[in-house]
Amino acid sequence: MPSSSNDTVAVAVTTGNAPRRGIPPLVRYLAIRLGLTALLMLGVTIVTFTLTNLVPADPVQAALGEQAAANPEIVAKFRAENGLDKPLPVQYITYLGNVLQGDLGTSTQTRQPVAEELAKAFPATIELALSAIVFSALIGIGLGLWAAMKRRKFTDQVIRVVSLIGLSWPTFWLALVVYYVFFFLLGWFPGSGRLSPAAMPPPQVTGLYTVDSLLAGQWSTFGDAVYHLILPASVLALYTIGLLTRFARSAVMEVLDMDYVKAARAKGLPKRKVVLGYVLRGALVPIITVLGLAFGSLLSGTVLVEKVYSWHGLGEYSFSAATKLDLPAIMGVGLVVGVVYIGLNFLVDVLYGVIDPRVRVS
Amino acid sequence: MSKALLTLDKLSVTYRLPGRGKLTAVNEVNLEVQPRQVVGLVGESGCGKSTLARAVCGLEPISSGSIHYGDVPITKLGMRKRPADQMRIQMVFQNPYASLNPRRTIGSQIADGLRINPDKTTWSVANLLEEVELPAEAQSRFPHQFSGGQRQRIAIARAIASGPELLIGDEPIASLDASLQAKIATLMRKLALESGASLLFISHDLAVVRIIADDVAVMSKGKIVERGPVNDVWSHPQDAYTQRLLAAIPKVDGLGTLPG
Amino acid sequence: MTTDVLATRAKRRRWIKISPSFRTPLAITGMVIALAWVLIAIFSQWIVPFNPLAQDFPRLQPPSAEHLFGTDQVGRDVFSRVLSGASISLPLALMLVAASMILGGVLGAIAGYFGKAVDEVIMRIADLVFAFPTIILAMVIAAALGPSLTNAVIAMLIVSWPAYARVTRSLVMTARNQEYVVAGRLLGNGPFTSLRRDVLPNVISPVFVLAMLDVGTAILLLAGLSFLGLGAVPPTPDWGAMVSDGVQQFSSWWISAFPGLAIFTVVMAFNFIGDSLRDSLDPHTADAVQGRAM
Amino acid sequence: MTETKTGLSIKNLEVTLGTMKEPKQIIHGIDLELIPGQITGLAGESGSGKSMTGLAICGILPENARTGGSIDFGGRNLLKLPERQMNQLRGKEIAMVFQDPTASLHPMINIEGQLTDHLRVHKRLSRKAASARALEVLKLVQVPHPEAALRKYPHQFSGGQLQRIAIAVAVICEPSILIADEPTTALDVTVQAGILRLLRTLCDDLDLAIMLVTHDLGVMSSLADRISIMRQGLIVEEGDRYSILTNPQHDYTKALIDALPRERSEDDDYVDPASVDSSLLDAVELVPVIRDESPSLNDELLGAKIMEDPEERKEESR
Amino acid sequence: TACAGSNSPSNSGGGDGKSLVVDASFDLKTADPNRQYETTGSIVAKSLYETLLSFDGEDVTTPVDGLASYEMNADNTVMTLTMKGDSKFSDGSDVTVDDAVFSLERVQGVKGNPSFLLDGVTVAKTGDDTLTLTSAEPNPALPFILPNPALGVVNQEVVEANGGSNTESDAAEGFLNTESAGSGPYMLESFDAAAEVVFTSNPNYAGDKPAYDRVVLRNVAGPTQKLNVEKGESQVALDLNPDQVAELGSADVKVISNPSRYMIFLLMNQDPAISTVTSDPKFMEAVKNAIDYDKIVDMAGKGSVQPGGVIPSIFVGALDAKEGNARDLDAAKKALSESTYKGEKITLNFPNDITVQGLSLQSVAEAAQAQLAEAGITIELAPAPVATELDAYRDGKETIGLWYWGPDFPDPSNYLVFAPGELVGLRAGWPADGDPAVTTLADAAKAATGDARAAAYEEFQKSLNATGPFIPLLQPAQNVVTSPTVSSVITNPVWTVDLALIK
Ligand SMILES: Nc1ncnc2c1ncn2[C@@H]1O[C@H](COP(=O)(O)OP(=O)(O)OP(=O)(O)O)[C@@H](O)[C@H]1O
Ligand SMILES: Nc1ncnc2c1ncn2[C@@H]1O[C@H](COP(=O)(O)OP(=O)(O)OP(=O)(O)O)[C@@H](O)[C@H]1O
Ligand SMILES: [Mg+2]
Ligand SMILES: [Mg+2]
Ligand code: NI
Repeated sequence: MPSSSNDTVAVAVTTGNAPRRGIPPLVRYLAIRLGLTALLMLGVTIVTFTLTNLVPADPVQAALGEQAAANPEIVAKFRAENGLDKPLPVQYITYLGNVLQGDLGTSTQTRQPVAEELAKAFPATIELALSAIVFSALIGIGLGLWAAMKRRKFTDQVIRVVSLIGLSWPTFWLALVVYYVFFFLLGWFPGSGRLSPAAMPPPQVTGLYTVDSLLAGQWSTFGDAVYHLILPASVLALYTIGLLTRFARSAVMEVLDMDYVKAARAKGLPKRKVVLGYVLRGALVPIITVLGLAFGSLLSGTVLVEKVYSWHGLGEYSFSAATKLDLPAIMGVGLVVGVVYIGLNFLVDVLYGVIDPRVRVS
Repeated sequence: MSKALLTLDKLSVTYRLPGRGKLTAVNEVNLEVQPRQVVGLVGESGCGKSTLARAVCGLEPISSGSIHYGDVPITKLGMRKRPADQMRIQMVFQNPYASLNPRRTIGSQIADGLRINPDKTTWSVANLLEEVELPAEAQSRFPHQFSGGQRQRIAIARAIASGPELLIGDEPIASLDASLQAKIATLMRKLALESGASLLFISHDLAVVRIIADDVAVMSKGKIVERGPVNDVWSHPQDAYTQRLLAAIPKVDGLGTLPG
Repeated sequence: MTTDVLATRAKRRRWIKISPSFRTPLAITGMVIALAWVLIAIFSQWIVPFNPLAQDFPRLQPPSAEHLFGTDQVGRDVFSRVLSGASISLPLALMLVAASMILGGVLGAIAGYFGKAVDEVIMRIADLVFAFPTIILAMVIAAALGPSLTNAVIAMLIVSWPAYARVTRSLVMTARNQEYVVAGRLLGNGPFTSLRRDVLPNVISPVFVLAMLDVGTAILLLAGLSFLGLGAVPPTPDWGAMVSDGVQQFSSWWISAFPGLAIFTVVMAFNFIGDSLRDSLDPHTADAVQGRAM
Repeated sequence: MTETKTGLSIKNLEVTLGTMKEPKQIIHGIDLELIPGQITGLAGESGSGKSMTGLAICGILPENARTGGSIDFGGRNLLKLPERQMNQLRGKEIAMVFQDPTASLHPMINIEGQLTDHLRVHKRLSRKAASARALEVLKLVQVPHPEAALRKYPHQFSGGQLQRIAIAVAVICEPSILIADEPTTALDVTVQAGILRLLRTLCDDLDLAIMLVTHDLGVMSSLADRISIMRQGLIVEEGDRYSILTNPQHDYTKALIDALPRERSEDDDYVDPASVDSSLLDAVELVPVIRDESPSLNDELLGAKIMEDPEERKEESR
Repeated sequence: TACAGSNSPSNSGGGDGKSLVVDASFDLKTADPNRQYETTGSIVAKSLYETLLSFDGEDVTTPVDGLASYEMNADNTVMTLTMKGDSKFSDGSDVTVDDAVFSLERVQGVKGNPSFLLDGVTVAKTGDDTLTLTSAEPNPALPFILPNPALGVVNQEVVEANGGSNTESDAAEGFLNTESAGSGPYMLESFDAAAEVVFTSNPNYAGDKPAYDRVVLRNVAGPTQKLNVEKGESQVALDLNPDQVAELGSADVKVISNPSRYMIFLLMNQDPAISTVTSDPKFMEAVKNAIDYDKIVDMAGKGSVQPGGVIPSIFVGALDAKEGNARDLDAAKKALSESTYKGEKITLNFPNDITVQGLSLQSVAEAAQAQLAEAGITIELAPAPVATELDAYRDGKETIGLWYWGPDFPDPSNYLVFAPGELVGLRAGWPADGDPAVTTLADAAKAATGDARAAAYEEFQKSLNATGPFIPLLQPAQNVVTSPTVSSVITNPVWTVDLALIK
């Protein structure tokens, strides 16, 4: 009996396995996910719609001026224009039908297509949140890794205290303090807005000024955009840095205890290779999960920073939509954030697959 | 011949795998356990031993065939309370660190077993502890205050407390230190038989099965390939797989013979 | 001192596992600060030098011996307001966290233990709330029910329970397959007995630690809502609302700086405690706590 | 054989863990000789310091470890060697195989990566050359379909195959010393038999000095040339395989051999409960231990006997 | 035509070719002049479009010629406008009488917020350069209405080419949000209702070339505006509240403070179904006497005043503050003891997410609450987002409300809405027969012409002060803060600020 054949027995146990036929599992998985996503979005729209209509206030009053609101003719026209004269279920179905055709409706405030307004507000927020998350990821994961390597030592304690303190600031206040200090007192950074008033926004491709200016080859605009991003992005990032540092530390620490790290060291690999190739790689899956979640919360956290930095993004848009009962706008924001959230989860799942081959197979 | 205590008739258990696949972990198995008999179930990792044991306890759904406990058919436990007539089947698990609730004293956990014993006068917590060679004072302690071997004895005491007619041990000795394994296994046999129960003892340590079992069943890839009195199987294995299995056991003869 | 009490309690009942490693300088600092604030919250009525609502003083006075933290834009003593603010923000944040923990914990435990359809329904609802922009929900609820701290808490409760549900669910899903839970079922425990006796006590401590870590976040969020005018009703001395007042007059920095610092210190204290607690948990449960949403 | 392999000799090795304030000595001065072409078995109860000895040889003890004595390899004391030089020896001259192959291979790096990364560092080979060498070694350890295996990931293999791969990782740089820490404990007997054969073959063909850690006396008996028995950080008995297994001198060794399942005589159906040797169980004094981590399986059992100082015991249990 | 070269480089002011940054808190919805009716919208429309009549600088007492000159017939029913004919649209075409007629009809036709300005008015072209506005009722306010930027004249040809019309089917708003089609001093470079509007000077503008070629009007929150202008990041800040202005003291900036056109008032519901307390005249008297007007004005800072009646100080017919309500705590307590009030909590509703000239209504509410408490009246504050609260306010459901009124045009007739049974009167639950005496005076004021108007409106306000449910509290200051490089900014109650006049 050749000894090597013995080992194959364990695998052969799956002989009871039914042959896999039909749609490849990955496609199936994607299809199911997509279906679930659609259902979830449907849920989001229903909830938003119901909630907004529960608000005991009339969008007419919020949208029309004193005199106009007193004029029944104008009010009737406003209602008709915005479909508010129909029963709620009809309004909802109409809305849904339009959304399926890519029409998110028209803002009751500005009478502009919500999709267009979102196309302006969304990239601003994404640019801010993306820079913040990149910033947090680099610093947070770095600090976490460092703390884990020095576990229980002085460095670890210092990093711990610093990251916990970073988690403790009320963003809205910090945003203003930072603006006051770094713009007003020190003058190190430019004031409000995404670009200097003199600068022209680059031709819109993605809506992210940094990316668009690079695409257009406008280096000075790129510099200006980055310069304006630094303060708000750092303020936003502070919380996530703290969060990621703590998280990366414990994820890395767990991996450090794994046999495969011991094995890698026993192989005589250089330290850098062990840390980046083995340790970080092993800790990446949970870190990415948190990164996804953190990005999601960053998106909704921007509202407080956007106010101070005159960063006219999704946060400000949703705030004014909600306070002015701009129903299509609220629904639009709900949809966009929902899509981003689900897209993010999807991205995270895809990344799992890229990082972890075990996920790829099933 | 008296009626079998446990009868498996062409039992199959199938797992659904992620995606479309299915895995038949137990494949048309016939097996009988007689009253007051110790049956050893051996086979390599993943061959379906645990699945079989869990199905007997009603923890896995049966995909075809049947399990009868006396005349009672065993069905999946699901989310209901376990029927009283099935509670005579009890199990001792593999991992002594996971089989006791860390937040409750061992005394109260053994008392859980006593509560369902139809003959409440047979045992008390104290004499059960004594039976597994632990002092009675131990009952007010928590599981983490015991070593693995001690915990496994507590788990046995709890199972015995319920007055089982069939005791199933799913690799109860696998995670214990070598020097303890044989002792715990023998203790289990002793207690089961003393209290009038049968024992289905699952292990991949063939040497231990050999000393405590009356009958042995050899399982491979979801099927039982050989079944018979332990010494017959040991000395005249019929199935090729059993032969290979037995040949692979290293002997402690100090001669440097490589097994297999 | 308090840590010792906790530790001995833990030895007795071990519901919440606190190892001696919890007694670090960090945890003690956190406990001391938190305790101080709790005391202030309890006794604020008696220790404030002035009525926090009275507009008796010249407006916008910088900090002085009489008004340690100055006066605000309508002539109230900021020091008194910051102190009495503790009795508003702290209990609310604690209540909110407790309520989300209970609501999310119970739903998550049921979802995790029973699985199947129950799980699907509960978790899809949780997904829905997750996918929903938090601030919008809070704003719409505040708009619908009118701004008030209670409504802000309700809004936040609606958005915060899923985090607990997820964590509890995943813990329960692991725990329900633990051998001792199965053993209990074999000994005749019904599902609810099993959940209560075998499952929940063993998952409660990570959920509790999560809650501790969340107190800070809850205070920050409540303050954020007040800042947006969706929380505390004036003239309630709520810290978030005070910061909000103050940022209008930023040169009168004391109006926002002191409530801002108050928020900061409380949140920091709870973060210190929560983090130390998490540290003293074993790595696997700590994992689950970390993996939650924020 | 192109080069003569060097052996390794451990003299009075001590390992202390824990903080300076609360030191915890794990190994209390042991001597061990690893000879090329020979398998030295290290047996002993759980927690006796077997793995620590292996880690000490590789120089990958926990960070807070302090060592005493010497580990002499080719005239150099490994314990005193600077980290950089030690790193050049690790993997190249001294290799290690761990107990659980599923845990010791990185789940996210393919087999080729894990086989060749240290090879390329140590031998400065090109990617291609390293790949060719990897294929060669996979054939040597008898992994089926070696070409395809290179691009697979650990989860696509069975435990036995993985352990073969882990052994391949260890021997790819042609080391002199191989430390195998319970290499078959996680495997089935049939698979174990294959690995045992492989280790024997490798030892003979590559002239390796193997240190085999195990607590399975069966494995010891099949493979080890010499056996050392360890307990509580001390080597209590040492000798050639046959004499240790047939004629144990030390009480602990006797107890171990005693604990082996003995055959029943043909004619009795039941084991007489009275005949069960429960002396070991009786000996267990019930000492409550309070710890949060799982105690190692058996140290408490015998620990109670070895710790004379009750105060020390208390310290231990906190 | 020779206008192409009209932008001669020899203009006055030091801002040649420079650009100007103006920070404002936006309430901007559109750049379509005929649809906008918001503060920011007026600033934008004023810069891009010209109106038929206008005001000179900050004086709103006399309408002056704009694109046209006007004549009113004796009974104030027909207004004849004669186009001056020297203006050109930014595309170089002439501004004609057709454009004017089209624009006015468009305001009416689109049924937007400003449509009411021309309610009951018929627009007709009567000649090559004349048009008439005919009203059925006498409409003496019309000359004061026409300068409103909402009545800006758009280029009919361009607007119609882009879907525009003077009916409800008009679809030119989207176009007008990307390009302007007017004859004003500026053209639209870019427009983002949420973020910023950028203007470039109109080469075909007939008037004096503005000092700044490019103006960026940015949406910036109050506190940030202050830091920006102090730092020189922006040159003009429009929405600083008085406290922020006061803090500027030492800073190197200039402050222009004027009383604004807004009037903040309390209303007490007269409908017994809503509250038997607030409809009690004695209770009303108590409240009027309990409010500390001076303290509120003080709190609102420099430049703000107490309006004597509902009409702000800057308009014809305004009452002097001395003739308004005053604090008399004893009288308040006495009146209170005679009232049905038993110490119960009375809610005070107000919108908490808007500011009036940077002043949040919340601080006014808090001050009033504290002052009423001194007289023994317990007030519970009930803030809400304006969208929610407007409903209750406009439906007359509030017990006590704190609101403000901004005039639609600078004429006292605008304030007749406070009379019983009128728009705002009804919001205080004040029915048409609520107080015949006030009604009579209101009718008299409406009918009065010429110099008699001022006196008639004063009488109306006095009786309103005495028995009406409104308590005018405050006319906050309009503060414009500029950096030293800016030498002059002219504010105006109708369009806040004319960007083209900033020097
Ligand atoms: N819940 C499950 N879902 C899918 N497959 C399962 C499940 N549980 C077990 N299996 C598979 O069923 C087969 C039999 O498993 P089982 O646990 O019964 O084996 P075993 O003989 O007890 O092995 P071991 O000796 O390792 O305990 C294995 O291939 C296993 O992977
Ligand atoms: N990182 C550590 N810190 C402190 N003590 C440790 C650490 N790792 C191991 N120990 C202790 O060192 C002792 C020796 O451990 P070692 O792993 O060498 O035992 P072993 O003989 O390999 O046991 P096993 O058979 O269980 O593998 C044990 O008492 C263990 O509890
Ligand atoms: Mg099993
Ligand atoms: Mg070991
Ligand atoms: Ni883990």
